[in-house]
Amino acid sequence: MNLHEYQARELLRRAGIPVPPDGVATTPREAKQVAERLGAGKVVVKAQVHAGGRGKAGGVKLADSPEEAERTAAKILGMKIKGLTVHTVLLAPAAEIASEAYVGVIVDRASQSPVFMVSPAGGIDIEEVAATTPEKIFRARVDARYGLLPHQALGLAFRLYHDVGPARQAADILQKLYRAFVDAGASLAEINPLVRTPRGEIVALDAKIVVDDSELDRHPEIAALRDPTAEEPSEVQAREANLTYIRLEGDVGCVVNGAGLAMATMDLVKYYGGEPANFLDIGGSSNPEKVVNALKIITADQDVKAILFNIFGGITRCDDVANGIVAATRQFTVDRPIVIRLTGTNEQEAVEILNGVGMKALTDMDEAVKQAVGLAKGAAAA
Amino acid sequence: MNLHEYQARELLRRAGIPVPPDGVATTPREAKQVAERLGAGKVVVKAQVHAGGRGKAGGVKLADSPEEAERTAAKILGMKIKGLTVHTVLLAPAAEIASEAYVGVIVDRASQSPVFMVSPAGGIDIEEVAATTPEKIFRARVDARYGLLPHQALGLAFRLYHDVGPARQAADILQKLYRAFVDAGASLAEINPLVRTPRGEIVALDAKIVVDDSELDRHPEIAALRDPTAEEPSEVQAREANLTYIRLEGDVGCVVNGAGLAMATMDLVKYYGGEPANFLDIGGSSNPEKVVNALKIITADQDVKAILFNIFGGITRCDDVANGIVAATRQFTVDRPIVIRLTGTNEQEAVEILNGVGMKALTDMDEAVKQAVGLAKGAAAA
Amino acid sequence: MSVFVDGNTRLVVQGITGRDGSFHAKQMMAYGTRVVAGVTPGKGGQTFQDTVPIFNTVAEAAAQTGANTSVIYVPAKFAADAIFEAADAGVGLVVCITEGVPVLDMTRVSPYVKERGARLIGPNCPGLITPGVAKVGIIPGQICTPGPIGVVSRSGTLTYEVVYQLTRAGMGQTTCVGIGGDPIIGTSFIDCLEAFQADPATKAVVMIGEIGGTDEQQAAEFVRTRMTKPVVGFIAGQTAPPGRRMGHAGAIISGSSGTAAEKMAAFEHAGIAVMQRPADVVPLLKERR
Amino acid sequence: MSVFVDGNTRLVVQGITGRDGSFHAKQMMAYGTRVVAGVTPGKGGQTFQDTVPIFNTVAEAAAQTGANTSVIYVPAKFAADAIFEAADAGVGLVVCITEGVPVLDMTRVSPYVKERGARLIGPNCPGLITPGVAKVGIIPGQICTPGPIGVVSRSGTLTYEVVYQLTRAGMGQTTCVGIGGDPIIGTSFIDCLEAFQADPATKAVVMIGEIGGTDEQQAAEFVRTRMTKPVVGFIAGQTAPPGRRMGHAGAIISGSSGTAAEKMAAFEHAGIAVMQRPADVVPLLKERR
Repeated sequence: MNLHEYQARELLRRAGIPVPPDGVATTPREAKQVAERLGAGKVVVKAQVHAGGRGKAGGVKLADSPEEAERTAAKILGMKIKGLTVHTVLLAPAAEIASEAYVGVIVDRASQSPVFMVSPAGGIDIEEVAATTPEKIFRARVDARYGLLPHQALGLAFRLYHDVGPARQAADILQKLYRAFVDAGASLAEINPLVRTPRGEIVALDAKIVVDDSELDRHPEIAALRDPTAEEPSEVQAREANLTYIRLEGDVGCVVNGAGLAMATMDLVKYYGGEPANFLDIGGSSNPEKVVNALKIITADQDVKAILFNIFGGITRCDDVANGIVAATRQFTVDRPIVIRLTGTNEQEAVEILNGVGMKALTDMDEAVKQAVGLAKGAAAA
Repeated sequence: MNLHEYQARELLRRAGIPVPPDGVATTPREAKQVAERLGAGKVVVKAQVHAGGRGKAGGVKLADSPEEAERTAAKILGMKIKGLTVHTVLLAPAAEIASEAYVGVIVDRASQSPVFMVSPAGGIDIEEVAATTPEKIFRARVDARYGLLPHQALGLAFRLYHDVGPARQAADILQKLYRAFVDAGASLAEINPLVRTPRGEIVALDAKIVVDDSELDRHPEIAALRDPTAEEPSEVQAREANLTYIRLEGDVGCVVNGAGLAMATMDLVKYYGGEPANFLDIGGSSNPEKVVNALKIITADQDVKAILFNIFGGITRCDDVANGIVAATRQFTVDRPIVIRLTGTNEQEAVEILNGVGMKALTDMDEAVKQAVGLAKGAAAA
Repeated sequence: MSVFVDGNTRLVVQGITGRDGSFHAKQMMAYGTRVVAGVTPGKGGQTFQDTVPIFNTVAEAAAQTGANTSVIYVPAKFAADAIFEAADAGVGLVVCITEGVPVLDMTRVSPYVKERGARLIGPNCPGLITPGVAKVGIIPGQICTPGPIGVVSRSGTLTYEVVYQLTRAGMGQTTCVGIGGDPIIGTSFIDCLEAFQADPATKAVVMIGEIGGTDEQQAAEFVRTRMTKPVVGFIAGQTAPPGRRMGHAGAIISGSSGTAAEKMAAFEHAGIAVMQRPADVVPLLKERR
Repeated sequence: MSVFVDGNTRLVVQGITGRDGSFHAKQMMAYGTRVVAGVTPGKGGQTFQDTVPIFNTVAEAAAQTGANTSVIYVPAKFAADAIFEAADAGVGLVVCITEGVPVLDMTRVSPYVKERGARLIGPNCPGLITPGVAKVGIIPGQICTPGPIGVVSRSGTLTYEVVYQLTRAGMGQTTCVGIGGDPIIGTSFIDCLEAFQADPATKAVVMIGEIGGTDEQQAAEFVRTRMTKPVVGFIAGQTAPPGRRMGHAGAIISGSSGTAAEKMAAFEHAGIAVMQRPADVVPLLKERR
């Protein structure tokens, strides 16, 4: 789960990291008030959406006065960035900057550990730094059993600042960032830029935290930060129904059990010349209700021209899926063609259920995908 | 540093372990009041001294009423147990006991880890259990990087209780005991007995915590628990002067640099037929003031008949020690014979300083010890 | 022959009285796996299906039944402790089926298990099966058949799909291992490839990867430099958008790394035959035998 | 020949600008030890005694000077981190002089150092010296002389006393190692005995123990079963009362265990000649050569 910048700033602040004051607004008028409260000087107005490249998209702007902040907020609020509507802006005093650094910690899969990365080249995308000047990135593997050791923090900090004073300040920030990372159950926590001001203070100007979804159960205060307005409504609906759903641009709606098979199904749609409309995993334990919900979500997507079920029964029982399909067609009109592939546990029962309502089932995945792609194309042409 | 039982109980209580209510008293009258506050039923009155075997020494008694508690406290307060005067008693309601267990955690030197020990044979000295029925003691090594794992706690708890309900209660107590152990910087924390009441509750009836002296700097709240009235005054005085001093029963006072050499010096006194009056280590960094303080403490012990210096100069400079001896003899009368052995760093300067005031120095340890023992015997015979 | 699981496997089921644990314990017993013990704290002394003794702790179970392999079906919040417990009990192979184990837990679990000399498979994996001999986990036994192909996969049902294609074509399997879809897992592709390379019965290997991370790239390098047996590979997620988690916690393209294209290129560079779709597994293997 | 420290020792001094660190750095340099670097955060770029470069971190020091041994003179509250830092920098031998390191810190430090393949000596130890070659720590150089006796001790000044007796009697030392008086230490008697047994130049070993713990008992068992060289031993604390810490954190008789009598009996059982007093070391060694 991604946190908004303003949420991440607050977590870092609570961890004791110096973060300049700020405020959020959901209306231009509120933005003006926040700017006034911040001291009526120059402020930065930043769109709060879960998308990178906000700056390039015009979602980050300076304003010289509360009045200008109001006008700027009016432009940014409601804007679409990578398909996501901006509902909230963050306002913060424009900072004086002597130098900008990057500091971040991620869970590194290869070393099976948290890894810190710091770079004196901050303020820009760290991937870009890695690609163009990799010698400016410094890493330290953290043994999770020990946490970030003081000497590691200071060693990294000396990569950013030559003098011991700012290095100790930065080391302290790194320690606190690590603690915030662990306390939030994060898989990523970064400050970019970490700024040194002309007065020698070191402060966090922007923050990004991504929380491991598996940690949300034991961090209810973090889970409560989820902002459903910042997400695709159909994806929110799917999550509430315990489905994993990601909407894409195509026209073949896919309902699959298992993430790997779901991806492979999408790939096969593409392989046979179609475009998948979504990723949808109904998960392991089968339950007709889940299938009903899946069909609701998929049929709500008006771009979908044909619906493809690809079920490999294991824990998932094919008859449960068949019952779900039948139940859905009774509850609402499914006005698009459905192609069903079923094999594995209780396959025979499923076929009988479907045949009972005049539906057919295939056993071969390629065959099913080809049919679904053909139907979607036919519908698009019609 | 040893904590008193009442202090240990409070630490466990704060860690969330069920400990029956209690109160302390330093006068019989106070004891009566505490007993009344505790509900006027049967109470146990326990001497608070840093000595084992309080029960056998008559320092733990039951009282049926507040009045009897007052009379009992009057007997216990002021009592001497293993040479230590009782200044404080703890009062607690007499518990109903269905079964008694032992649980404890120590830092085990051999495995370089904390080790838990539990036994269903509680309420008695665990060393006795270990000697007579070792099969009733169960151990689990704790990886300090992970702490006591839930499965370890439950596994140990099942050694104490057959049913899962009490086992889970006990596992929870073990986890909290471990946390209290770490949070206090302890080298030992034990509950003996851990009692199961007839109503099925599991509670800690007695607690012992020994804190690692090296942890006191970072645990000032624990350091503040030190009770100087519970210690030999001369040892308190020595600690305040940064000396390590332990009073013994003999008559040869020893001043040595280094703990190992100090022990070896005591042993050599014994070897030559004498009895050491103390262990005293003036430590590594030499400083004439320390020597003055050492002499003050040793001469205050009226049993001392002769004083032996054994200094092997390394970091300790022999001339500093010599200057300290001279300074002491100027500040107060040292009315007992002194034998000085010095060798190593600045030995020559030291000899000159001592000769300047008419004192002699030896270089051989055995020779010095023999002389000191002889002088003590002569003084004793005189 | 086979890898990790064979006729000597003596299995303890952690969470045997839970919903998933009891269901799959029965399935494994029906398949012929030697399920020698179950563990559920508080149910020690009872019996599962009238034949399998239940213990309060894995240590007791291992001591009394000689269990050498454990499979874990406990809820996510207890999974890390269950793994610690199995490793502490001296069980050599620990298979964790549980999904949703926090990745920071795994950063502490993984070195613990390794230090104690155990092998962890998973978490969030379907387990493994040596067809005709033993299954540990949830892979449906009926889709497998004994034979010379080793299968290793990050996925569950996609593995079944591929195994199903193999079995239908008469190509049996030595062992099928589902290593799990999480970012940090106990046993990697390379561990499995190494085992298959060393297993005389395995004549060719199918490797099923997906987007996210660089495990497949490292595995490809291992194949290129250390393997002599033919390897056929598949990568799921060619059509996955970057930055979105495709179900599995590990299946996510971060920035520009972990894409299917990158992984398929690594496969090709390593001489691994790349399947475009699951059904390609049969003809590609035939070409290479 | 010698153990742990020899002509290839390249030393970095952690805390070189502190009071103790600078004093002993000079002493070690004067003795001929190759002090190649010092570390004090914030003083990187400066020079100690006009010859030794100072770095901000041990990693930099090791990378730029090839330091392979570190000696730590930092205050107790920074000592654990200093050990971690040395181990992380790849230094093979870490000698911690600092006294007062909390024992719970050591329960976490010790496995860290071992995992990273380093050897820790101490904490709370005088270090070690290979007479005429190099000293690392605070043992006074002038009391030592080269020769065939290995010395290992839990003590500081008591070691000097024994070494002084040896040197006066013309019995030189290969290496004298002070392993420290704390309950948890990096290098045990057994580690040193093993090294002395393997060192061709060492012809006999003196082991100086004290009350507390069972290290000497275990060492005795090692001597009995694995050593061919003669060993002479001493135990300090025959007159120590139980339950009182005799200066060293480790020197405490707990209950009925860890007494001098118990340890001396173990020595005798293992064929170790037991010194009644430090001066016995010379005649006992002479008898055994």
